[in-house]
Amino acid sequence: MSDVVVTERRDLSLAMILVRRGTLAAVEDAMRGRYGLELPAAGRCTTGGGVTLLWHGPDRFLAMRDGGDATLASELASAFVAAAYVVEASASRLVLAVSGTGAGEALSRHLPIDLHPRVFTPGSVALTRSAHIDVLVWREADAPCFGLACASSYRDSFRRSLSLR
Amino acid sequence: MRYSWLTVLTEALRGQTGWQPAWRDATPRDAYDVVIVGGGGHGLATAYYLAKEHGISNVAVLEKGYIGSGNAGRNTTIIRSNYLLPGNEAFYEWSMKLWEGLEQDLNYNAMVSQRGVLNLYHSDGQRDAFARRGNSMRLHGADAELLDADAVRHMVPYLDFVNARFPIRGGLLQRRGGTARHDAVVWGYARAADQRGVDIVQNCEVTGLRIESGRITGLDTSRGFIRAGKVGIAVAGNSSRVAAMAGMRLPIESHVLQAFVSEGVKPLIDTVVTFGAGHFYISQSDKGGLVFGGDIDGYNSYAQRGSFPAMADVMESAMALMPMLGRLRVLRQWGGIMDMSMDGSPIIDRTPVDGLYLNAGWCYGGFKATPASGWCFAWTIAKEHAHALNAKLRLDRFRSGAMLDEKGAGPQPNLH
Amino acid sequence: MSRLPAGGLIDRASPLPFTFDGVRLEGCAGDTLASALLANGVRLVGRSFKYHRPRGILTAGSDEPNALVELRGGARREPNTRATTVELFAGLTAASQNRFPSLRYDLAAINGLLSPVFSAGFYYKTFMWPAKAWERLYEPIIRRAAGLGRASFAPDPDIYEHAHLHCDVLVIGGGPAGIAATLAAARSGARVVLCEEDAWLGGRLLSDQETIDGKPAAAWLADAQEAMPGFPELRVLRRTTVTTAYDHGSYLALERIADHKPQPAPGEPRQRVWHIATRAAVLAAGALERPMVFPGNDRPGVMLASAVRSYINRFAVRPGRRMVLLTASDDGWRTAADAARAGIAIAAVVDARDQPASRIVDAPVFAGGQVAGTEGGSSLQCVFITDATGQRHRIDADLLAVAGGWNPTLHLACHLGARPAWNAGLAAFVPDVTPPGMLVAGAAAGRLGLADALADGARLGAEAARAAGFEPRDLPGPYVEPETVRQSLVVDIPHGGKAFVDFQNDVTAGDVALAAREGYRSVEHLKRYTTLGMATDQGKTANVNGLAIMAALTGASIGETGTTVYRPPFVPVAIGALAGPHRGRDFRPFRLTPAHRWAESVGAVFSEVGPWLRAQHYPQAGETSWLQSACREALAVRHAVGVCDVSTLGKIEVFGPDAGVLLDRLYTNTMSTLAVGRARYGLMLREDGLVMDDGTVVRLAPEHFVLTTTTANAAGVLRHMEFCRQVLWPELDAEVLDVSDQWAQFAIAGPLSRDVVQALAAPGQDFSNAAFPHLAAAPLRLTGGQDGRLFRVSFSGELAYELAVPATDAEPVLRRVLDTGAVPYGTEALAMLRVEKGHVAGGELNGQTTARDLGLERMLSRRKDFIGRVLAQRPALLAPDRPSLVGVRPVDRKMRLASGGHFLAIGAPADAAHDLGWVSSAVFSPTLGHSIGLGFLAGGLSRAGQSVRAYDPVRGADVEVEIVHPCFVDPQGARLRV
Amino acid sequence: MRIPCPYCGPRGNEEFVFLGGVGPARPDGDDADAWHDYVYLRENVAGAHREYWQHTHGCRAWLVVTRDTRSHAVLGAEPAEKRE
Ligand SMILES: Cc1cc2nc3c(=O)[nH]c(=O)nc-3n(C[C@H](O)[C@H](O)[C@H](O)COP(=O)(O)OP(=O)(O)OC[C@H]3O[C@@H](n4cnc5c(N)ncnc54)[C@H](O)[C@@H]3O)c2cc1C
Ligand SMILES: NC(=O)c1ccc[n+]([C@@H]2O[C@H](COP(=O)([O-])OP(=O)(O)OC[C@H]3O[C@@H](n4cnc5c(N)ncnc54)[C@H](O)[C@@H]3O)[C@@H](O)[C@H]2O)c1
Ligand SMILES: Cc1cc2nc3c(=O)[nH]c(=O)nc-3n(C[C@H](O)[C@H](O)[C@H](O)COP(=O)(O)O)c2cc1C
Ligand SMILES: [Zn+2]
Repeated sequence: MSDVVVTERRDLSLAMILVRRGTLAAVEDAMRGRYGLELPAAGRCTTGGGVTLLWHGPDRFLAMRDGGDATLASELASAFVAAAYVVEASASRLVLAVSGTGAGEALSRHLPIDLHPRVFTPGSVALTRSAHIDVLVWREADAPCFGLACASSYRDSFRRSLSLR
Repeated sequence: MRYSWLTVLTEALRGQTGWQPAWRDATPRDAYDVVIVGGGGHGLATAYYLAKEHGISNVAVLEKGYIGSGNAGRNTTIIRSNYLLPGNEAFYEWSMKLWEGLEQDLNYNAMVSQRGVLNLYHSDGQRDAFARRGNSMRLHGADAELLDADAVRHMVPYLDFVNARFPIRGGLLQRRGGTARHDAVVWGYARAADQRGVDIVQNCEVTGLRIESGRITGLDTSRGFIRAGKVGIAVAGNSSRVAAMAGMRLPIESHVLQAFVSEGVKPLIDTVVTFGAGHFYISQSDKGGLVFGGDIDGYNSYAQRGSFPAMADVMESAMALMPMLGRLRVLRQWGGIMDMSMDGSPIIDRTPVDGLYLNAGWCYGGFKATPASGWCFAWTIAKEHAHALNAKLRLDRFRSGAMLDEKGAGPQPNLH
Repeated sequence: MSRLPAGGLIDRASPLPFTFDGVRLEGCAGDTLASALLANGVRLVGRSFKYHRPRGILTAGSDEPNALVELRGGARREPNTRATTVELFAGLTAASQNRFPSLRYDLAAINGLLSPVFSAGFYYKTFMWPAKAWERLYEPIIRRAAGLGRASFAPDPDIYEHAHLHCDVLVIGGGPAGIAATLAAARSGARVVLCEEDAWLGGRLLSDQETIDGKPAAAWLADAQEAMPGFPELRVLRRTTVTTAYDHGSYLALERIADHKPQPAPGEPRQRVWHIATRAAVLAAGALERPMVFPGNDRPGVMLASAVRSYINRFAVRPGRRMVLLTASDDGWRTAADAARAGIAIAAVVDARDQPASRIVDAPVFAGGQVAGTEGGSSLQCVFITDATGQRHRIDADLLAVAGGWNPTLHLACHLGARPAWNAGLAAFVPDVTPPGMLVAGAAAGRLGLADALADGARLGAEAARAAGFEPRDLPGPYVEPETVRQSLVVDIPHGGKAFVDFQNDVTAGDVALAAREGYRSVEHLKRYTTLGMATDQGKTANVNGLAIMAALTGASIGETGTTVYRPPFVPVAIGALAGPHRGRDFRPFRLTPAHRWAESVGAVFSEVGPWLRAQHYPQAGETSWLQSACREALAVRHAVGVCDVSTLGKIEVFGPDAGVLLDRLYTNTMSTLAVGRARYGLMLREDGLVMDDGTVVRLAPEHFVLTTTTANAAGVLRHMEFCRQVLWPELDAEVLDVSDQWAQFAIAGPLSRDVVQALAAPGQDFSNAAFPHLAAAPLRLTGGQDGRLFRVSFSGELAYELAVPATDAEPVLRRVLDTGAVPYGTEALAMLRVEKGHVAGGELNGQTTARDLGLERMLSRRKDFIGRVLAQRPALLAPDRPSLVGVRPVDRKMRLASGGHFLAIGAPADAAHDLGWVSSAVFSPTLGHSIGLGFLAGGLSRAGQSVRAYDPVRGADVEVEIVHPCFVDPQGARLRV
Repeated sequence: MRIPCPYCGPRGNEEFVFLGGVGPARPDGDDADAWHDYVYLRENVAGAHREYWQHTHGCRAWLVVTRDTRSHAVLGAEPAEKRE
């Protein structure tokens, strides 16, 4: 498991998308139109047009894009018009990338969910808890890599719980 | 047969052959003046005080299993009178006084051990809340001391004073608090009640309450119908189920609380210590086992067993407070069904049904209440009104707004 | 030395030195401490709990009641460790326990002479006089005598890990049944986890001479283990005990990673707790042999027959030279053959059954006989046998092998509360109702023979895989000679001499009889009165014998008598392991505010506030107390400007056309009428009408609000709002989102705060009182290009703002604020400022107070509904004598007030009847130069101007205070409106 | 205990917060007795119990779970809020 590499992804834009009730179809259309991207089903993520959409609870998605220019939220807001509320979230989370062939095994030490490749397939997302901290975890759809996110105020403790100082 | 050194020595010479049953395993009769449902500490104490204080001895205690099979037989045995609110503190202090003379009264050694109860605090806010509580205890004639961190360290040097996530700032100490041998309390009351003529009926489950024109007339049980002039319910975790037999819904939820005992070791912890920044309290039994517990699991259950998260919480707290415990082993874990009331305080009261009385809502603190609960319940049943000591432990207090909410958690029982 | 010259699973080429009670001895790799002691001829290993009787080694597994030692030393000392489960390592040190001054000469053995007095429960009948003597005299003596080993008072230096496993089939136990189940399930492609307590797979096959497919069982075992790595989805965990079955297919297992080493490698955990979630489980935990109850059955040299075979076959140790075999099972007879092969003389065989086995052995056989006693001090020398005719025989022997029949190891099947069923044919309890998803195979199911174990394993392993959704193929199993298993439970109520039922707790047959006589007849009363089955082995060897004796005494059947409740863990588990990494500073995670690093860099003193660390104060050079620093900070706010990190407040955004409606229902006051760009103080009640929380609500856009909660209630308020929105009012078109971590928030307070804000703001934004009055709110563009939000709200009572900026911008923005000369202030100064203003906080918002108590009745809207409205009006909550909020100050201004004192009328006695209320917050007011406080007083402000005592006996204080309005500074609120 | 979240699948109960039984509908008048019953009285059944759990440390959905309080067997779980 010595090949596991954990990196903190600092240069990211994050935005929370809250779909208004009954407007899921409109949001879906907007996503497709603007980014060519499907809305992920529960427990899934989708990637396209440089944006990753992570399921984040019923009718909620966390949008993520490389580059911390903070335009993602306003871009999404204008795409959805009134169908969803978009909330800037770039500063709200610590995001880690965990890669390497032993990544799944290493993470299964910490996460209570089943990370077996048959179960937690590429593109899977889960909201769960580790070391008393709420975390979002996903397996990248197109790279042998996991993503992890938690509230930014827990940054130090979360890194420490993963034995990263 | 009176217990004394003399009888013990005599029996030792006779090969222990002369002992009599500590209580008769009674067969239920057709009718009693008073029937107490529930052979836990409270039910048995009630029967004892009915006979002793009020001369009412045509009494049966009906127990669905063996006596002490409920929470009386599975609690962590802490006795204390360190409450805040008027209505609670006087009641628990009376209980403390009864504990102090219990063994001589019952002629049964319940091993009441006033080894002190120390509640730790970890912040200024907590210190001030403890000061308020300690002062209230003092106003009620109980003993209370507010210790600073140095005094705590002097008393229990093995706590983590070095590397704590929530440093220990001090503690509220009640020296008269301590522990008692829970099973012996049950057996001692049973024996003393039996000697005053009370029938203790085991393996007798109450399955129905018969009510005619608003008055109780008797009980259906697994051993037949029993007529009763008055009925007192003292079934702790099963309060809602028995009350439902009288068509009542109670301000109570039944939750599971777990407890743990370690392998026996030579004396290690000689007081009761309670963590203030997590859910953990501990004492050492006279047999040497560390007896400890924490918070309720937090969901309704009648299963007498819990799940891992509540256990993890206890173990983490244990290690956070006493890192020396690491290599000691948990020997056994179990659960009990707590009658969690909506304000965390008990009910000793009449009910809307004539002749039907209720003793319930003890949450995880009813063991210490056993003597006073029995004493007050007996009074209430005998006199048909509450004693001053249980005057505030009313069933209708939620209607009137006179809750006794020590923790300020509101009507959410899993927070009390 | 008793080591056999050949055979066994030990490595004679790897000698391992160790010490026992300071004596240097040698064993070899593959030994347990117990086998190594026996190999060295050590038979006396411990002293019993009550009578301090000499005890040896009874078993070869985790059911051992006698051979308990203190293992290792210093901070790593582990009391009560079973010598039978400790794998020997080089340099191991062990000491006997519960003896003084030495194991051989133990003074407390005198208890044995007093045993006629020390019968079960004698202490309930004595030690009552005088009442005070219990704590002072009797209890300390009893406590010192009780307990077994000594714990270390030092913190455990080792680390522990927790990890998670998910599988389709969990196999518990790696004997023949477990191995067969594992292979059958694994062949289907299912994810299988096999847990075996031992370091070796094989179970009884390691200890018995068995033949599988015509070859020694070891060959089959080797083949099976060779096949295992071929299944990528199979995971085999050795040294791993499944300790607990929980609901819904959850199991807990303990892996001992480093217990077989002198100490863990650096960074290596000592043990790991596995959280296993599985669809199906196969319990293949085998069976445990039971001893028999006869006088002197506890003498070192008396050993379970199966253990004798283990020591001979597995450990190549001869546990004695001349053996008597006492058996109640056909299986016990194997011991005679194995012993003879190992060169142990067979002195006699006693088959205690009515229908004994007819086997051929070169020794006298006492069919239907019993053992009537033993002799030999601390090592067996002879056995007295009563034959079927009642005649007594004295047989010299140093080993008595006892085979009382086998009890299926069904503990885990009963962890969810089920009781086992009595199987009279087998003379044992077998699992009845099992936890959902659990199948029981082999000896654990009462199918004791090897053929059955293998067949069961294969069948149930496949069945478990099928239950988990896989398609196993049926393969023919190996051939094993079928056998008929015959065993009995022989209960003789012995007379004369102590016949032990529970070895560790020294419970004798006589104690069981006494309990029966005294009415403690329910098995649970028997257990609690005599402590039968309550020792560290949980009665694994004792319980069934004990309840059988009780059944015989009461005339009830064993089935009716029943067992006591089975409880986890299956074997005791270290508290440290259960806690895992969450101890010390890592007990709970820290939340740090975005400005934490900066605060650290300037030497702030922090305090723990829930999950947070908050800056309490910022000491400056020359300051000697927190009070000095806090006063300076507070005065800076009153006279110039200060800045406080309030990022710990909960921050929640509410969106949607119905957002205002939702907030109207949540808060007592109206929020839907709030204009865009305005803030309002809000109060929330619980459904029971008591105050839940307070905070500010800001309307940023017609359908967009942001609100703050107190630090303490942030999580609770969010959950409450989500409940209301999702459950109570799903029809509302509104969404609630926690944004606490996105935003850093700073209070900038003091008469000069406007200058600070103006200096921070990019040009073109006007913060004059007219343009941006009290309770205004607006987005803000900072000179550095950052976007923030500015709210003109005040907790300190001064002209003040709260500035929110994205957490990542916190530090640069804060540095800009400080550059303007603002003084950082911490929570101590914050508290001083708010008490001076009479603002309520933690001490007042304690969940026990109403809006009326707090003087906030005017915030209860009469024009709309809100949570808690009706129940807030209950009579007792409106009672005129209910204590309500007042301010207090000491009459003698030099006196200090503390929170927690109770109010008493001057001259009234200090008792509960005269208790008028309490002090809820107290600070030194730097503005006024004396102590002030807030409190709740019966009659409240109607007593303004009167004096009462603030009686604080736990601090030794008693201060006369004057009742005043709770707002001490600028009661008109002029300053915050400038 | 494992609670089957309809969105996330079965999870350990440490991820959830329990709120109590699903009682009678919340009153909307001024009848203090109705409010008392709603806030304070509980069925507290021994058997199948409909109760609120929030997947607080997961998707944050409030759920109605039906669970046998004697055996802990979960008989069903659905979101309290039907979106769409
Ligand atoms: C793990 C744990 C730790 C605790 N720790 C403490 C502590 O340290 N200090 C403290 O003060 N308190 C503690 N308590 C609480 C205390 O044990 C209880 O509040 C108290 O025992 C309840 O009163 P009781 O003894 O009468 O109840 P129980 O012993 O539960 O008695 C009720 C009896 O009623 C019987 N019953 C129920 N239904 C029927 C029926 N239909 N017919 C006939 N009989 C029936 C039951 O079988 C039972 O025996 C703890 C509880 C638990 C579970
Ligand atoms: N003929 C008889 O009368 C008789 C009687 C008893 C046993 N046996 C023999 O015993 C064997 C029975 O096979 P089996 O596989 O059922 O049992 P087994 O005793 O061979 O194996 C059980 C295994 O489970 C392990 N174990 C027990 N509890 C555990 C736990 N909680 N966690 C992890 N591991 C645990 C034990 O260490 C052991 O290795 C056969 O060899 C049979 O011949 C025969
Ligand atoms: C104060 C106290 C001390 C205990 N000490 C022990 C002990 O030393 N050994 C033991 O096996 N169980 C001990 N127990 C636990 C009981 O065996 C039993 O599990 C508990 O009373 C619950 O009953 P149940 O498991 O039969 O449901 C103790 C329980 C209590 C309340
Ligand atoms: Zn979920």
